[in-house]
Amino acid sequence: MAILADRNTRVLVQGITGKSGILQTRSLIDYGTIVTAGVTPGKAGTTVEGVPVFNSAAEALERVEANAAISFVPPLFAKDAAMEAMEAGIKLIVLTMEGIPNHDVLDILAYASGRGVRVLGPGTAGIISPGKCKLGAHPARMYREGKVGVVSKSGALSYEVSKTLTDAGIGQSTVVALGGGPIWGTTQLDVIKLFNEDPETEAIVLLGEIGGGTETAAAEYIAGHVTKPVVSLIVGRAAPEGRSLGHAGAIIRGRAGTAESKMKALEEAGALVATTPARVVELIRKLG
Amino acid sequence: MAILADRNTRVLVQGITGKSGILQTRSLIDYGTIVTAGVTPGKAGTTVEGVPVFNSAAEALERVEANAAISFVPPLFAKDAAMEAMEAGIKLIVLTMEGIPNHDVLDILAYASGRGVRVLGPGTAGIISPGKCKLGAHPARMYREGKVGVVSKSGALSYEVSKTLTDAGIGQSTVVALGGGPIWGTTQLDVIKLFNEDPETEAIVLLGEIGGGTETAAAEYIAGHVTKPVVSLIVGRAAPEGRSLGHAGAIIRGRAGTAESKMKALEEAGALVATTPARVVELIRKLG
Amino acid sequence: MKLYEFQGKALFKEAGIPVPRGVIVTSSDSSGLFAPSVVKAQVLSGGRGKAGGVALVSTIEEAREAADSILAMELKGEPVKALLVEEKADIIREFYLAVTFDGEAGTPLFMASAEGGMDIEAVAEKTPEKILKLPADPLWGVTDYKIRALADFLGIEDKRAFADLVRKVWKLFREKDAVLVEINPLVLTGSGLVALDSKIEIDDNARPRLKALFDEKLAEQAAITGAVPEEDSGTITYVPLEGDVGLISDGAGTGMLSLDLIRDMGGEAADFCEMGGLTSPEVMYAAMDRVFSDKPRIKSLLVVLIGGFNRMDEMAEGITSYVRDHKVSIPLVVRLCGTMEEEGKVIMKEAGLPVYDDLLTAVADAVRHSGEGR
Amino acid sequence: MKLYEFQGKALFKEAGIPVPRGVIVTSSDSSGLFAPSVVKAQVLSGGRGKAGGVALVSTIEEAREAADSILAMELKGEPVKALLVEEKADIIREFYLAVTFDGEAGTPLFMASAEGGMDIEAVAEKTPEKILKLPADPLWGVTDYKIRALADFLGIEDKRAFADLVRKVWKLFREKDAVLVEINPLVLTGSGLVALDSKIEIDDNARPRLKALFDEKLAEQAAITGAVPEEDSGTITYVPLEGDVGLISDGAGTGMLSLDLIRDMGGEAADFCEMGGLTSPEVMYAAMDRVFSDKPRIKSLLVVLIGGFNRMDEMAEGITSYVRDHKVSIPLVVRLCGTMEEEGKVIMKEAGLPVYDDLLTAVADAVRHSGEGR
Repeated sequence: MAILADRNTRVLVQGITGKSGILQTRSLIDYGTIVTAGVTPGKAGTTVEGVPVFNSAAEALERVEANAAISFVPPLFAKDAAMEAMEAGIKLIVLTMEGIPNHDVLDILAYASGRGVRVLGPGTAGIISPGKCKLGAHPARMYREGKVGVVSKSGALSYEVSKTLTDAGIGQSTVVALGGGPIWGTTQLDVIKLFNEDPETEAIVLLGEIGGGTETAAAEYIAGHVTKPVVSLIVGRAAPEGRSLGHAGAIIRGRAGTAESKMKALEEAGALVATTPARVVELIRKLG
Repeated sequence: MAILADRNTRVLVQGITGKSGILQTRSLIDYGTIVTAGVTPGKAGTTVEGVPVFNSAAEALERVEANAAISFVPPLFAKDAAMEAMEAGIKLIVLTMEGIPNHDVLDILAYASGRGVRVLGPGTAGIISPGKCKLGAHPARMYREGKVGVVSKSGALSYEVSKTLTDAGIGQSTVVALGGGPIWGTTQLDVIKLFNEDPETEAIVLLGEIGGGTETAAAEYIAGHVTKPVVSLIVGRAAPEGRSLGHAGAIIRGRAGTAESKMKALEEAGALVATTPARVVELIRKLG
Repeated sequence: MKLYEFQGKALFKEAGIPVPRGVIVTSSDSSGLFAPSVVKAQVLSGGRGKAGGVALVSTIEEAREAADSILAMELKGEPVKALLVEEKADIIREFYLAVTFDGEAGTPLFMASAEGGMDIEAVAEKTPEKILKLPADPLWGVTDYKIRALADFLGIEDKRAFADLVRKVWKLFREKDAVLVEINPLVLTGSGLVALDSKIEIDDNARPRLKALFDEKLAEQAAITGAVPEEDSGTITYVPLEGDVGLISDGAGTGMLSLDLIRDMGGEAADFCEMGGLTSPEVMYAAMDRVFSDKPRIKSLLVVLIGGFNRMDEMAEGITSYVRDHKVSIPLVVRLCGTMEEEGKVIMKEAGLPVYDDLLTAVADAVRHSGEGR
Repeated sequence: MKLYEFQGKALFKEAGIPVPRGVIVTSSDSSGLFAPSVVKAQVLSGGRGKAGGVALVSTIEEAREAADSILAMELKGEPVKALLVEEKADIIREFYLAVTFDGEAGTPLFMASAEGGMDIEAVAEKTPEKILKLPADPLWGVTDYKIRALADFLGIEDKRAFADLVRKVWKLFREKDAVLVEINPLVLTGSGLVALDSKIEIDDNARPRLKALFDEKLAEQAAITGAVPEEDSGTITYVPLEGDVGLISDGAGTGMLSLDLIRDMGGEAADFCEMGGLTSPEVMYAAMDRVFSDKPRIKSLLVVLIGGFNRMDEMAEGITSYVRDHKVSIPLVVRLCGTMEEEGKVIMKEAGLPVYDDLLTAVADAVRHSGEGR
């Protein structure tokens, strides 16, 4: 099974004829992801890496099957593209771009919530279910098929920890990056719920960072509902107080958002707490 | 069971302190409907027929339980009240008032569809599940508990036919009036699907009228999916062509919307076709 | 409220939607006439072009002749009282563009066709694939991808100008509570897109919140037709018919059923008068007044009442006070049941008026009385 | 882009939100000074009242003195360069009103409190029940029932004026791509509601579509601070720190992890510089330039790269061209892996630069080098 993306995923690439669109489409196809269509207005009839390009998502879905969209559309056009995909019937949208105006993100999420659409991102590295489907930036070589589910706000941190796991011979069921912006469509909690219900996932790695309260919300859920072992790594212990370090979410808001408070909440919820990727591997190993 | 309203229905009355609100609340309670709260902004703390009044739906739902709302709010304020009820978590809204601006109705339906809310009306006489719950104008004495489901756009026509059934000793599972406006939240088709799945309903009476295509859409569904007997009565056979007779939907648009074309479509779909309420009773009787 | 072409175009102009320069004239002597121009009858019904209500003129003499001849016309029963005289457009292509709503789906709806200028209903019937119907979310409205879809379907190249126009049409639709904004034809000229005609209908339900607009447009209409601006008629629907059995009901469904039954029993209704499901003694009174004023020669009056939200005591009050105030000499057949039925029956009885319980019997008696009265 | 109070108030005024009459002055000699008045430091940070940045003055002499003294201040590191001199308001009640968004819930959020004028963060911490947080749908915005809920919570009687103000605040929030519109305090005076302060932040992501607004406001800010208007900085986040290990990463998560590991290993980072997940040789080059310009005395530079969307060949190009163009004399510790890793390693090797695979080893070496350099 894996979560969110698997062998049944059929991908529509929005903004497929741009530089990132072409490069990433190549990388998805190389991995074995089934890309059925691309969309760039005005480019219907062309192909990118063998994938047919359509003028609109609606047009694409009349001709091919797709159940997920990944968007490389420039930030100011991202909202229109996302709504187009949702209206055409897509139920999973991966927004890779950073820099989408926040009000546009709010609009996208409102539109999505009314239509039962899951939005990942914006600014996300996406999803990889090793050996099954790659729907995002994850560098293929750093992953191998297995039973550990990984969720992270940061893409790079998810690569880093997955690479360490893979190097140690520990595979992943699915690795999900949520995106670095101040607003997210899918939260840590959402993904942890999915991992908890996924029969192929046996342990969960939660990668968090300072700022905000989503890891604490996840901790509350873990304490009450999660039956699988959870290993966590919260970064930003050495970050200066009250300074924004990239992710707008990573601003310390009172004591609640410090690395310490999150590690404490997770520990109390029964999660194992690591401070380095190597330690994450050790803790996973100890689980058996 | 019955459909839409039953013994588990807990009703919030919006606009409870107005003339219609008071009269209808009395009539619902007299029938045995469980009315848990009323809302009129600025009237919190008072009661109407023993029902506590709150300033807002959100306030009401913090204090009491309710899973359906019936609105007697004046037309220009109906949209705000409906959105308030939906945001507070109500999943069934009965809009009794006529004269709500059409754009407001469009807004209400868009808001509802994004939240999985069923809207009945506007301009509807509502629902009665005889012996269980009355959520609308239906005059109690004209109904008795039984196994015939009745759906009608017109309230008065639903009373008329139900009264004829009741006088003949034939009871109803639920009677639903959809409302007379040019836009409806719930269609004949929606209700027929519910009746088809309701174990307490053994036969369905579809009351239709000239104009529009909803009876024809229902006929298509009946042909393909409905396993229960359907008896239909389409009014407006004697109506002059191209003249609006009250319901804005009742304008003949091409041949598709004539009484004859609808009767034909229903007959071909396997429904029994009557031209008077008395004949409806005869046909139901013949079913056994 | 349906608007005349010139009224719709005033709204277009205000909204920034390009229209040809034009003037309204009400006589062929008007100094406003000019040539070359297009002289167009201002009527609320459609199909005026086929009926000769539009003339292309090259000289001022032709303009006067056309004005004279069109002002003498009656189009679908509507006498022509005003003309819109407009500059000719250098038409390259003609489109159809409208926004309305699909009541059965419950959503706003764009409609577009490259077969503009034609009878769009004929296009819809014969070649429905030539009309694009695009539902819209009421709040999100016209997103860029919908505009691209419309432009692609119409084969419009200047997408920017088209997008601007579509957004303005949508804004007008929403802000003026329109139930229809139709441009047929929308034309492409050497200087861009121009709305060559306008058909706008404003939702009467929105009258209380668009009072100034209604007042202005109804006053303009009254100035042209000479009729007094229509009052907000409330919930009563009145349609005059050809027969002699007067008919009043408190629901469209039972009204139509009664109409059918009258015919089935050999009678013919004089009217269709429906009061809506939540009425009052005053509305009942007004409904009787409406029927008797318009159809003083009816042979019987059938009143079909079945009260849900409306109260039978109030209906009986309305009927009895009308009878008290006017000399009603024809048979009154009142079927009355439902909410507050007992109270209503008492009031009727005190006034010496009969009440029926069964609809079929009531209809039969009304039809019988109409036969007797002949 | 954070706006100064006076800039926010200009937007309020434009939006029809009442503000006190006021003038901007940049010296105590200004003819704009008047009394009685309130003299307020214009700074982007908060808490200026407690720090003495606001003075109530009764005479023009007091106004000059206050201006002199406040213009000599530095508030949270920010030198005061301008003052807003405003009429005093006859305050009856003070409220807090803001609209922002809740990133974790993904919705706009209204916040209101009757404890206006106070340190709202202290209120939030100590008596959270005194703040009403009301989520809003981005498109539906402030429906009437939400306005009633806010007014009831605040105990405001003139609901009509309040509704008007809240709708204008919402419109400003949406149309100006604001991430925060805060009025603290919003005051009730004898003549109605007045925004006595303003805190507005505009979304930098919206800069391309609000170019005129950004240009105008940044030019105003530059005129006051004397600094050149900031260029759109792209995706680079740069935060100077106190240590001597320079740090650049292509992700905030790995950047923070590296920061933690540097400290764990006994070092201290000189900065936090994060390039975002989709960068280019130019961004890599600019990031190195940023660190070396701001921190010329660092002892080593740790570059942590793990490529997903970004390409390691491009990163290597950026690094090697920076090294080619500048004399980099300190140890460069580059951990590079991911997309186009081989190509990147070849480029680094050709330039004679070492590459690391393992993060812990890289951090350890960078910290060691910084120790050696001391």
